[in-house]
Amino acid sequence: MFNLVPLVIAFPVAGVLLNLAFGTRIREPITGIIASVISGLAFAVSVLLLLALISQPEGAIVSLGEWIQVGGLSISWSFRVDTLSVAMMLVVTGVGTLIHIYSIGYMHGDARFTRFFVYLNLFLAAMLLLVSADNFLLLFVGWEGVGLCSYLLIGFWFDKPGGEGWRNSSAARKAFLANRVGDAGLLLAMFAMFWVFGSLNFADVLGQAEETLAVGAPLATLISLLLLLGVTGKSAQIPLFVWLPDAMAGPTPASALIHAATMVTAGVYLIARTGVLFALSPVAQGMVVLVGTCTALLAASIAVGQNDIKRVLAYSTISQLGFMVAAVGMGAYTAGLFHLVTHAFFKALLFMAAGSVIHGVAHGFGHAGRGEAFDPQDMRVMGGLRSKMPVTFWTYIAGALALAGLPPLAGFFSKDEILLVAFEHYPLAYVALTAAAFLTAFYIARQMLMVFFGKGRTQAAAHAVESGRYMLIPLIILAGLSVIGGALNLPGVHTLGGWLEHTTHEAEAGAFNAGVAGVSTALALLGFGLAYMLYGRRPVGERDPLEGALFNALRNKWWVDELYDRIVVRPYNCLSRLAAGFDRTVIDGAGLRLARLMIWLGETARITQTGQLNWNVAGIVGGLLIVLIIVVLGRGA
Amino acid sequence: MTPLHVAATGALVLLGIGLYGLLALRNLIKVIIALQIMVKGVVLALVAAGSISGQINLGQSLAVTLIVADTIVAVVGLALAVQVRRRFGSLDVQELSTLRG
Amino acid sequence: MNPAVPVSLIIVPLAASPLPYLIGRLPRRIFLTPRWIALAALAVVWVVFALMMRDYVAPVTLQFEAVAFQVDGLSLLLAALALALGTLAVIYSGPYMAGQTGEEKYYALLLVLTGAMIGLACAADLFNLWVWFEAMVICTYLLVAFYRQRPTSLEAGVKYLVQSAVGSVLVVLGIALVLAQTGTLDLAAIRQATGDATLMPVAGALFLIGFGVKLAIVPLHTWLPDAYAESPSGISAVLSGVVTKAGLVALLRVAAALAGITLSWGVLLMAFGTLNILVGNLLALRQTQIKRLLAYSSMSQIGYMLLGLGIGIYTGESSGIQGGLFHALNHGLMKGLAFFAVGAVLYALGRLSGGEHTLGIGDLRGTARRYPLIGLALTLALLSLGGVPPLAGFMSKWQIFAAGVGTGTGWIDALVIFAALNSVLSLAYYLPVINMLFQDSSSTAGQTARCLPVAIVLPVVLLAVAMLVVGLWPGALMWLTQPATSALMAAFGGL
Amino acid sequence: MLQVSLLIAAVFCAIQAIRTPRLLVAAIWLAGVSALVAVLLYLLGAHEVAVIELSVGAGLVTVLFVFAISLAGEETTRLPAIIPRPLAIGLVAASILLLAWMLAPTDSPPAAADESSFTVVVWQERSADTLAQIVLIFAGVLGVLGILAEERPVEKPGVEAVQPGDAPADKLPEQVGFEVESSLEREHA
Repeated sequence: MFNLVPLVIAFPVAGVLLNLAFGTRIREPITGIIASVISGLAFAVSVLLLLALISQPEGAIVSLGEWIQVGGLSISWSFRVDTLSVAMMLVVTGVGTLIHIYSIGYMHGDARFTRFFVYLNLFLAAMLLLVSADNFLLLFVGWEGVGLCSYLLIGFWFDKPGGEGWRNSSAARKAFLANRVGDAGLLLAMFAMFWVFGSLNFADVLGQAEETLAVGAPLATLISLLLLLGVTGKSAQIPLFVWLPDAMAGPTPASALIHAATMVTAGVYLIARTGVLFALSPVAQGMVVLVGTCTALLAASIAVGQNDIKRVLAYSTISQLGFMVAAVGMGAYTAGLFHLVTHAFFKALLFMAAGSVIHGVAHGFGHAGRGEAFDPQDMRVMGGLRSKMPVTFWTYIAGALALAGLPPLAGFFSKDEILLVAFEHYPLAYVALTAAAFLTAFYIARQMLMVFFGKGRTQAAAHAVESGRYMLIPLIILAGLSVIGGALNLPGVHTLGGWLEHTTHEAEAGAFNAGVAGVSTALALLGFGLAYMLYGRRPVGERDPLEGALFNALRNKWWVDELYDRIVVRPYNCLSRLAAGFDRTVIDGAGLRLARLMIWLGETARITQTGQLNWNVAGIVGGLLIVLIIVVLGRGA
Repeated sequence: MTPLHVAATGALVLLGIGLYGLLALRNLIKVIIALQIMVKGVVLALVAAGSISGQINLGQSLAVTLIVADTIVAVVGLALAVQVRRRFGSLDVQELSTLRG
Repeated sequence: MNPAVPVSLIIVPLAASPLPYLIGRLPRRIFLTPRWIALAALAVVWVVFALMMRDYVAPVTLQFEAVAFQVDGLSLLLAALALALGTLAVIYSGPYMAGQTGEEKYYALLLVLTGAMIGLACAADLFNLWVWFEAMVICTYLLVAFYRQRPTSLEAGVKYLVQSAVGSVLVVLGIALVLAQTGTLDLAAIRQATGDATLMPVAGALFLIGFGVKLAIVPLHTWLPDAYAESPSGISAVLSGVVTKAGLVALLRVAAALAGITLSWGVLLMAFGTLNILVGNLLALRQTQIKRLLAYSSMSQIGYMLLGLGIGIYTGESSGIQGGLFHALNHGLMKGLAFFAVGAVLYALGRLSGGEHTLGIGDLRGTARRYPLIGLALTLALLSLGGVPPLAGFMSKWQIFAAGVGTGTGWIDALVIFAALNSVLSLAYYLPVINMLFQDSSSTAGQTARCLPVAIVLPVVLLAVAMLVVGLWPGALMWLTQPATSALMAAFGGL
Repeated sequence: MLQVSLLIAAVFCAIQAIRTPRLLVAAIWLAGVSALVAVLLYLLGAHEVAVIELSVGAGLVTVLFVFAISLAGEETTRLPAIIPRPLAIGLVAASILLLAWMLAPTDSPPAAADESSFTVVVWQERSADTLAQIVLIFAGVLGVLGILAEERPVEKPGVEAVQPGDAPADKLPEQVGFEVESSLEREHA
């Protein structure tokens, strides 16, 4: 049964090839249906693996043969089936399939309909390779593959008119560059691991780690921190998170699949997978918790000030990823992965519902006759959509309440577990995360009120229509999952915890604490109430009720991008330039200081290429002289 | 000074003069002349080496091959020089520095 | 093995080389064109090569009077590369060079070049090695300056000729020193002879500089960008893909012969390799002409080969050597592919007969739209050169880095990290090109574009597929790298 | 002693060949170097190679130089060197002196008598070199023919692609250079 695991990857690859080969000949919905069926098949295989694992929970390693065999390095095409990887596979293929179906409706009429599904299938293949790999190199291939797909999908509408296409492709570049900084960290971590352990197989590295390295060994810290750098890139954590909000330039299903449900959680998966290494380094663990907590709080506060429906969700995603990263940093792998799963449900739901809203409003705009410049993603043009788009509204409510963490929805249980662990071990983190939870409730309530309640503020909103069934059916399914998803790991039962125990080495899980749960629920309700007072009781005009210095700060994302500029401008030293090399100018490709230095060096080097025959020969004579001097010195030694 | 010492010294001195010529001369044909001077030095060196190792005929054989090969190089070089003169109107290597950077 | 097989491997292309020339000089109206003759000759060579691979078990030494030839893994590797790129270049040049004056000389010289490189690969006599080397270099003089009516071509040819000639003179001086010291020219015998410790290192230095000119090690590299950018694209591919490797093989042969008694080659190769990586990358960073950019990128790729070989020789471990040789093969594939693909764009634009160097990166705008296959192939080649997994270039670089980290020596680790960072840096000049390829609006390529003939597309597709296969299954080239590694290990044996 | 004076004469000729501004004169000084080297070779016992050096080096090559100079045109102006003279002299002198210094300690043993015959060595023992030489000559001849070939009148119009920067051969050289540069600039822009 375990031998089926290569099929999980083979199916999406086959889908890519099928649609590449025949995509130009067959008509629009067919390619989408092929891709969705393929994704469903991968899900079916994952379910089979799940069934097999129930009877044999220790899992297996399936090897297809040697890949690279040279010197001390031996890498094989081998896949790991264990509770952790299968849990990830189920999420990726399950949510993925729903998003595929949704996309058939969403991408209807797009000139590159088939290409979109090719990218989606390619992404599935890469993501499944990432989670099922049994060695770091294979994982890295998947890691790069999802990055590439993300790049392609963010810039999918690179040809939109009026400068928007340019913005889309520069957002794609920004994401690509930020990810490569993170990838460099992962790559260096792999070198370090190979250097220390002489292998890149999970079994060798993770199995030997405790024997080879002592707790607190500098090497363990180095490797863990390099891994963390990789995580901050892929999972959009401080300091590399700036790419994710811009990534919303891509089509909404891609945002839901890649930038909310699956790819961005790869970092969480990586930490959970290499938990042994992090456990050896208290410093690195502390850093992970710090990064996760700060990201959670910072991003939640920024989300409060955004007016773009997708950007709110993007910052919300960053914030929720911060929760997960903080959780796995504390060693609470079950809590982190539990939140990963529930978040995949409700955030994919929210994104797709938001897509439905955008679709409906854009449609309404078409009906209302063209006016001046109009942004169908701006929440200020919406309002009163509750009656226009009832299904979208109700599913949205389910997702929003789950995100806010109201019992008994999925988000309540998973977030509560994280808060509980923090409460017991990291009091400061607990306070920060609870504050973030409060802000979460506030901004999602603000969004709901601005979008669905009150009266339509524009003609477009007034004429909005409900989306078609391809889009609504996945929404309903995901809404159901968001409501009942908490059942996966109910307090006292711990189904998921018992399941993952076979793979991860869990920190002691505390009992359900009514106090912690009560406080967070109360705060969530408080957030809702506050939002209702500010946005619910009177029509939202041009001016936001929160207008003021603080709100200005939030709207400008705490000037993070500007802050990066400042830090970089100060020529403290090369190190600070390297560390802060992600300022927006850098990432927009214009002026990384390092790049400037390189360009300057490049120009300088070009001077040496005089094109002068005499100088060229002088180079030869100079080279001869240098080597002769080396010989003379070598003889003396 | 034995004849061999003379030959070895001659080889190095001719090599040096040729190299200097390559660095200092700007006329393409004179550059090729400088190359030829270097070759003369190396011919001397080869024969001297054969002589030292007691195989003067081996040295001669190599020297003949060297002379032929470098005559060919000189001829190709001269042909290039003639074309350069036709296309650039000059033999100055300074003119031949449009490709740079 | 039947001695006739390796002999005919060298003799067939050389003996057949006058045929294209003579046929081409005949008055027209003849069915056989020079190109088909050359292809037929190469087909025969392929058969001979296949026969040889079938029978090859262990290195064979053949003695022709005083001059020895040796067929070992390293010879096979270079011969395979020379044959593969030579054949593809002949196929490719059909439409590319059509109607050029001197076409018949072009094909004749390509045949001679292939034969001379196979001869060089098999030479086991120091002086004979040099003669083949010189024959190879003389073939390329005309090929580089083929567009003799273009001043820039001539300029590139002149620089190439003078610098090559200086290098070759230094090599002969080194040969004279070795002869004086050991009294023999046989590479194996030189290894046996324990010589004076002063003369041999000097000879080694002269060889390093002499062959280093062809290998384009810094600071002897100055001819390279001009020659690669100015020659016809098929020749650029052969020059960059094989001729540099021939220089590398020649250097490795003599270095192995002097291994026991001279300077530490490993450290020297590593040092020059690192220098090449850096300088090549820096020079490539600000290039606006695509062929020149590729030329500089060759310099940095040569650096990786030298680094890998240096690590292997320094530590006496096979993994570094294998990585370096693997990278040499991969570079042949990748750079051949890149030059062929760029040439295809040139063909489409009608910028032939010397317009080669005028192709700016901006001219590639939107190429992938009009020619998806060419665009994809060039993208693959560039990504592979930049070391993006899972492409071929990543695999060999990975082997080199892994070998370096495996030594556990601090300063080698530092070199490896430096090289790895440079690999990331190199993307800074590859990615803009790729970006340009996939731009929406198209440059003149889109407007004046003509259809690409099969003969131009075929080599591109073949190389792209080969590169993908190697990337996904690096073991695919093991049959070449493994014997070559053991041959080199045996040659450097005493370390 | 004879050898020393011959060597000094050869070096003098070489320096003159480098120094003289006139190409023809330089070629003749080169012939002088060649002849003197031939005599030195003869005195070393290399009779055959001396003859070949005299006929090829002093004879054939000189003829070729004269031929090339008559085609390319004599040039008499002394062009100032591009590389600063002290740097050039320093580089070369340092390299050559280092070489000499490292080679100096070698005691040359008395030349042993060589029993072999030149013809046997060339035509039998090193026949592989001789064969390779034929290849080399063939390649060289093709090269010279190729480089010097005159443009064939275009037989089929349209076969040869025309490109903007391609200047007709009869244009003034300055203009050619200018055109190339300006087309490069266009690319940069």
